[in-house]
Amino acid sequence: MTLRADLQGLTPAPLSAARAAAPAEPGAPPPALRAEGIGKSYGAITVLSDVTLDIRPGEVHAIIGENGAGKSTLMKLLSGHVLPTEGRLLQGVREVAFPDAAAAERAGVVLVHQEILLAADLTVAENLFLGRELTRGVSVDDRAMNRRTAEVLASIGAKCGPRDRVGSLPLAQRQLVQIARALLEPRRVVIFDEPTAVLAGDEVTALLDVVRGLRARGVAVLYISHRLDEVEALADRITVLRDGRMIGTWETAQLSQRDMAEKMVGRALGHLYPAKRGAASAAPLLEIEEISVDHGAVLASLVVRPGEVLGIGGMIGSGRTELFEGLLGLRPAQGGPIRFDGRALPRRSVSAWQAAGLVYLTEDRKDRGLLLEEPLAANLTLQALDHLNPGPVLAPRREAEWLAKAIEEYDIRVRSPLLRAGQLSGGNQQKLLLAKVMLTDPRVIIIDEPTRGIDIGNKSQIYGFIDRLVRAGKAVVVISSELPELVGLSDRVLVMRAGRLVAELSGDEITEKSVIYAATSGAAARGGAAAQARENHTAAQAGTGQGAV
Amino acid sequence: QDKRIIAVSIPAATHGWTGGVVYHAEQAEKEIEAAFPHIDIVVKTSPSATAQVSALEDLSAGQKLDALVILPFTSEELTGPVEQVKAKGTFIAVVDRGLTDPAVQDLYVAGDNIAVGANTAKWMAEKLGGEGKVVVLRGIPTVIDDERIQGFTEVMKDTKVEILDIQYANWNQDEAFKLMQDYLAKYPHIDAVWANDDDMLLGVLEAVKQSGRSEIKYALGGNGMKDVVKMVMEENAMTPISTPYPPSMIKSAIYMVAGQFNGQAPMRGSFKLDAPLITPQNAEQFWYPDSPF
Amino acid sequence: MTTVSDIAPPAGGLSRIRWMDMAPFIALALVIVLGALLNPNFLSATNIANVVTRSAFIAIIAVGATFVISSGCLDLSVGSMMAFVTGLMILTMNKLAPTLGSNAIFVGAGLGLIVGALCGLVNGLIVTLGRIEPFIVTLGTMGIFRALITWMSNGGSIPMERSLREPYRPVYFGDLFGVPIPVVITALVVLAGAFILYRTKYGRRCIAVGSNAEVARFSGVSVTRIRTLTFVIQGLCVGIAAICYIPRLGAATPTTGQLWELQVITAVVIGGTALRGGKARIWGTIAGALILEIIANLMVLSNMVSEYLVAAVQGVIIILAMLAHRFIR
Amino acid sequence: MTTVSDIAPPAGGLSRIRWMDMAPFIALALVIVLGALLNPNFLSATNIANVVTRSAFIAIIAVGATFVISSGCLDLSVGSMMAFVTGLMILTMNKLAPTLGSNAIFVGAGLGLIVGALCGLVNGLIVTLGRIEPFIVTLGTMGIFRALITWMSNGGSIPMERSLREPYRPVYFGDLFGVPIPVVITALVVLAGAFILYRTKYGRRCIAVGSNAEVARFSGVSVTRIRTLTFVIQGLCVGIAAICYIPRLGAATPTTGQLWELQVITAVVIGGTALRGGKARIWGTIAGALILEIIANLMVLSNMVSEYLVAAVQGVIIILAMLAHRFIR
Ligand SMILES: Nc1ncnc2c1ncn2[C@@H]1O[C@H](COP(=O)(O)OP(=O)(O)OP(=O)(O)O)[C@@H](O)[C@H]1O
Ligand SMILES: Nc1ncnc2c1ncn2[C@@H]1O[C@H](COP(=O)(O)OP(=O)(O)OP(=O)(O)O)[C@@H](O)[C@H]1O
Ligand SMILES: [Mg+2]
Ligand SMILES: [Mg+2]
Repeated sequence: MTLRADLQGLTPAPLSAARAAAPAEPGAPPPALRAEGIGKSYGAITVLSDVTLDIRPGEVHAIIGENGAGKSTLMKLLSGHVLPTEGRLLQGVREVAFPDAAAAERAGVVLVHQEILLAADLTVAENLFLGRELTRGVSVDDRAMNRRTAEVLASIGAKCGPRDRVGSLPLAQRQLVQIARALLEPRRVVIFDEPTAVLAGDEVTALLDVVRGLRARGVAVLYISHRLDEVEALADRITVLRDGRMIGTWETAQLSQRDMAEKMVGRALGHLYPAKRGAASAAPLLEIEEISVDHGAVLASLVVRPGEVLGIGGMIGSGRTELFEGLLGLRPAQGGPIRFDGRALPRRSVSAWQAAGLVYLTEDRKDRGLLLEEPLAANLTLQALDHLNPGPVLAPRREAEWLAKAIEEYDIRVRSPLLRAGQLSGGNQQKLLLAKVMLTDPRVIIIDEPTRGIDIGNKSQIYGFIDRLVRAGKAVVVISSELPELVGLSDRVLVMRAGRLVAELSGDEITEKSVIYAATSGAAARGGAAAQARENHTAAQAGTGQGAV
Repeated sequence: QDKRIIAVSIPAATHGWTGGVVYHAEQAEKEIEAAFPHIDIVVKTSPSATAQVSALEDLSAGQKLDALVILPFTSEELTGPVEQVKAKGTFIAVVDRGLTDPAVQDLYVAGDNIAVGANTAKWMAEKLGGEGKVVVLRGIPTVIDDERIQGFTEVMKDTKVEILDIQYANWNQDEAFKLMQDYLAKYPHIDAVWANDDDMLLGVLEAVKQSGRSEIKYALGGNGMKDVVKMVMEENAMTPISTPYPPSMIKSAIYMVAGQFNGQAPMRGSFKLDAPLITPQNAEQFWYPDSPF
Repeated sequence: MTTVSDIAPPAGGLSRIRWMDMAPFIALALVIVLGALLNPNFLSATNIANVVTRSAFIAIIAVGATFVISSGCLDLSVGSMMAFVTGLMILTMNKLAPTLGSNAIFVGAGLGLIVGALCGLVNGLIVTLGRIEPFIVTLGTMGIFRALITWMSNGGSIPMERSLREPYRPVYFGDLFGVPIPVVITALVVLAGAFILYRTKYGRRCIAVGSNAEVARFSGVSVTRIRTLTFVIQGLCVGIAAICYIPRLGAATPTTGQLWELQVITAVVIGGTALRGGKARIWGTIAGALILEIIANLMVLSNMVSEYLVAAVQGVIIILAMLAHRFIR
Repeated sequence: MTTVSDIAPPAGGLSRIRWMDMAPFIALALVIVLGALLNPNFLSATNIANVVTRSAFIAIIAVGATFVISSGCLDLSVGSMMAFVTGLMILTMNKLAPTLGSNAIFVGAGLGLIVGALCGLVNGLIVTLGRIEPFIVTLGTMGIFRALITWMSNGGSIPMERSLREPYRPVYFGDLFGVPIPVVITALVVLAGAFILYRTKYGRRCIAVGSNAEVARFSGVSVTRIRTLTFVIQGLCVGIAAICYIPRLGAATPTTGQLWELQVITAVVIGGTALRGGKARIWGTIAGALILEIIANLMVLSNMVSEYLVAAVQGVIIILAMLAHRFIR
């Protein structure tokens, strides 16, 4: 209580406190959706309680809070995906109950999930129209559905086609398909749960435009994001959640980004990025000479040195993920040689790499990172089983200790250590994933989108963590679509475009502008000449590279 | 090029007795083809009535069959299809189970499953002095099984022998073993056991042996499996008789049919194999140590 | 240095998918070529007609199974259900024959469809409302149907009245413009199945449910209803197969349709439908049914192996056919 | 205005899981109570000993199946494999008996384990390297093994030498401190299985692979190796079951182990292991095997139903037992 009072003393009082009982103040338009004292408990675990919130037509209402604060849970309560255990919902003055998501959608309330929820075997159009197929007579009207899908996709800047199978799309495109699904029909309330976490660049811009367009049409938008700049640029009002409780609602103009962050975490924050270490000159730990990945990176050579953070930049779909998955043996790749610590690797496989001291942390935590149905401890130790247990036998008691240690070290917010991984909030899953690969005690860590879905406070912790690793003589490769992160963190940056490494930047060359320039226009910044030459050399043999830019 | 083709269509070897049928059919094929190069015997097994009908179609589709020897899965289901084969001028020999339209079969080597049940029952009733308690194990729900049970129960009806229980054990040693264990647990007093097939009898004997129960006077089977014939020869107290239902009847039929392509007049008509009891006295005649059955 | 060849084929997702979709038909072609090589009679008109006609039963039931499987379930009870439906139909027709004459056949056929659909409904409801693994539910009902036919036939057989045989015969043995009736019926069933599966909302939702039931649920698709209906469709298909089956054998026995469930599932999977659901290849299913029937036919036509080993050779050919899928890909 | 039904059971994640884990044991208890009510002989020492002893085969094989299923595969070939292994063992022992005397049994047993493991390896490699649905692969090998035993036995039976029967007999009929040997062996197998599954890295990886093969792959787990090994374990379990099985009747026939695969899978699923993988309940599996054997026992001990309907009642009880799971939850 005192803490909250303190914080409220620092900044203007909230428009509505958590306990606000009266409906919206007179004169304001009636809310499109109103939650009164809503909350959710799973058995003895209360994850959200007593939240009172209006969402008005024609406003963008941002919800911010730390990982595990209960944002996604609140959104699921509002959209019928989860049933509340306390409180009630009103549309206008009418009390409503959404027994399931379909009922909420019929009432004009739709949620774009934080995690991808699509039928992988169906096409994009089939997913969009699932449950509301267009028909001509008894027959489905694929032509009309494809046409309409193409329109919606174009309107949000998605590059996939209506006939693509969703399972074959990269993560970002799948996220756009989810968004398209929500926008297919006119809605009264559209809820976005971290829509931009897997997007970057143009796609983010396009999405923000879409959100503004919705607002202009009088739609009420709820918007969750850990990117506070987005929130500031987009939101009309901001509600802050912390530890399953509502801290308050403010007009955006009342809060700076720093205010937002501090309200989220309940304490003052220091610098986001640690000081840089400067280019490393030690003998390389990892040397790759020209590998090509099927349908992905065409040819790439790179070195990674101990004591540096190597950033990999590029547009989404430029093949960064493919390159490193190919390197790890997770997808077919040719070429080499590849040397680690001066020695050639006998076999390209995750376990061989791991034994040598290199690990890769996937960008797709739901389908490739964590066993959502399994307990936290089993997830934590899965990758490091050989490292942690010398014999074939497990040590259950020590597993509990490792978990406790990881929970503490990585600040994983769990209300019970006995939960399954799928029951963690998105950001906490990401932290668990990080803890999981770090348990193998690697010397080179390749992190694909390290802070996807991570709140600002934890971001700073993770950056600090990366810094400590590197200062301890390890090497970290960061693949990131978040430019500020790439620029703020990296000692050296390689930029990929259309499956090729096109530029190498270091020191002061590393700016958002230069990265974007290299990623889009192809004219390399200084130091990228060699890569450029290589590109010209190979372009003829390799044909046109894959991947859209 | 006038090789004479004799097609033999029999059930697949899914349990002991049918296994014996396949064995004897293949023996006949070898022997006859070796002796008479101008005769070609084609043995085809089928796992079900449907498959047997298909096999008949396949055998007669591309070639003219001079003769067909068939052990039909069931009478009703095979009558029509065999009739069609006959329509193309094929000599039809039916083994074991007659077709519903007897006019179709030129030669019929009939087993008598009812007699297998009835003869066993008569012997058993007599030895038990016309009264007692027996349990029965039956096979897979098929006509053979049904007829044997029918023969047995009909005879027992007229005696004071009480049939405590009849359950399926699928002509399977294991299941018979388990079923007998359960019978023993369920009935404190059993005078005799009848398994309608010798395969099952072996399971029964093992269970009785394990239980150590001494009141069981007889455990009988049927079919004349070689292990059981051996027991009869050795005057086993519990199994002093068996009832032959020799799978070699298929071999006899094939030989009878082959004769007509070898200068003899075709053999027509019905030949009924009776089911005389195999006793220690005559067991020698039923002893085929080389048969797998 | 690098294997350029591996980059070269700009094989987009599309052409790869197409090839995979062709796999069952290529396997079918291979089996046919094998047949022609092994025995010249294989390609004779009669033999081909025989094989295609008799594959009708498995094919028809497998069309239903394609629905069930693509929606993420499994039905092991089809073989027993077939026997049960057949038995009931024959009993009914026999009872009605004295009064209705050959019209009894129509009543019997109608009853077959209704009973089939009801049996399917029972399976479906237990699976969906009871939320039990379909494998276990249909294993249970498989035992139940099998026991019922055994009971109805007193462990023997249920033959059809002689008087009905002639009028009913053409349904299996007759033809329409030279095409055997069962083939015509199969074609109609497949066309209807393909239409429902690929061109209607229901079919779309079936596949969605199989692909991701949770997504389907929050999209407003009633998973319970969709899945239950697939079982009803399966039951209907069993009823249709029973209608074609009776004139062929003229009787129902406790062994009728035994192990058909395995053949049906094999046909569906060979056809390219995934057992985990979410993918339906109804034309492939037909190819699968034909492949199985042709392999059985070849076993009869060729004299290569001991009769004891026929099942082994069939097993090997099926595995090889599936391996061929992989290499074709 | 919340739907209270969803709140009512204040069963936290934890206690709910515990209850569900208990379900097979509760079902087992119910079946035992039912048995005691139906027939007082049911609880007699002999009957209980009989039932428990003979459930050993299914239980042992089902332990292996728990591995295979929890890693996301399925093995339909176990019954036939059992027959094949048994046949080979007996042939070997018979051949060696004249020279080795009763030591031939040890050689035969060793051979059984090796052959079982090899059969499993073949299944596993075709499934993993060939990337074919396990359902189809093991259906194929099921046919192959069954054909091989039929061929080896010429369709008849392969009896064990008389001279070996007596020395070998105790392995089924003997006991250790009053506990039948097969029960002791089952207990050892289950303990070993539970240890491997719950206490070793391999077991952990098995479940990870079944839960999400892609995640496992990204975590450096060789999905191919893990899955192949589950099939080898399954094969070993079949070998162990064969060792206990032979002394019971002393013969292998083409019907040995018929339809055991279905019983095994049913036992595993009743035990609470999910067919889609990622969840293994090895103790539940044992409860499942016992439940099946007790139901069969009750069918004989009670006089309620016609012999024709036994399978139906069994089906109904199994479905009811699974429904009970749901309500217990
Ligand atoms: N089924 C469940 N059982 C128990 N706890 C749960 C369950 N589902 C979610 N939780 C808990 O609820 C809390 C809130 O989760 P939620 O997903 O709403 O957080 P969030 O604010 O969206 O966080 P993030 O920014 O990381 O996405 C978490 O601590 C999570 O562990
Ligand atoms: N619209 C699309 N349709 C199909 N495939 C695509 C599409 N866009 C990209 N891809 C595939 O994705 C590959 C690159 O995606 P990838 O996710 O690896 O890029 P990335 O640079 O790692 O971006 P991200 O930040 O999303 O990880 C391309 O080579 C291409 O094969
Ligand atoms: Mg969230
Ligand atoms: Mg990526």
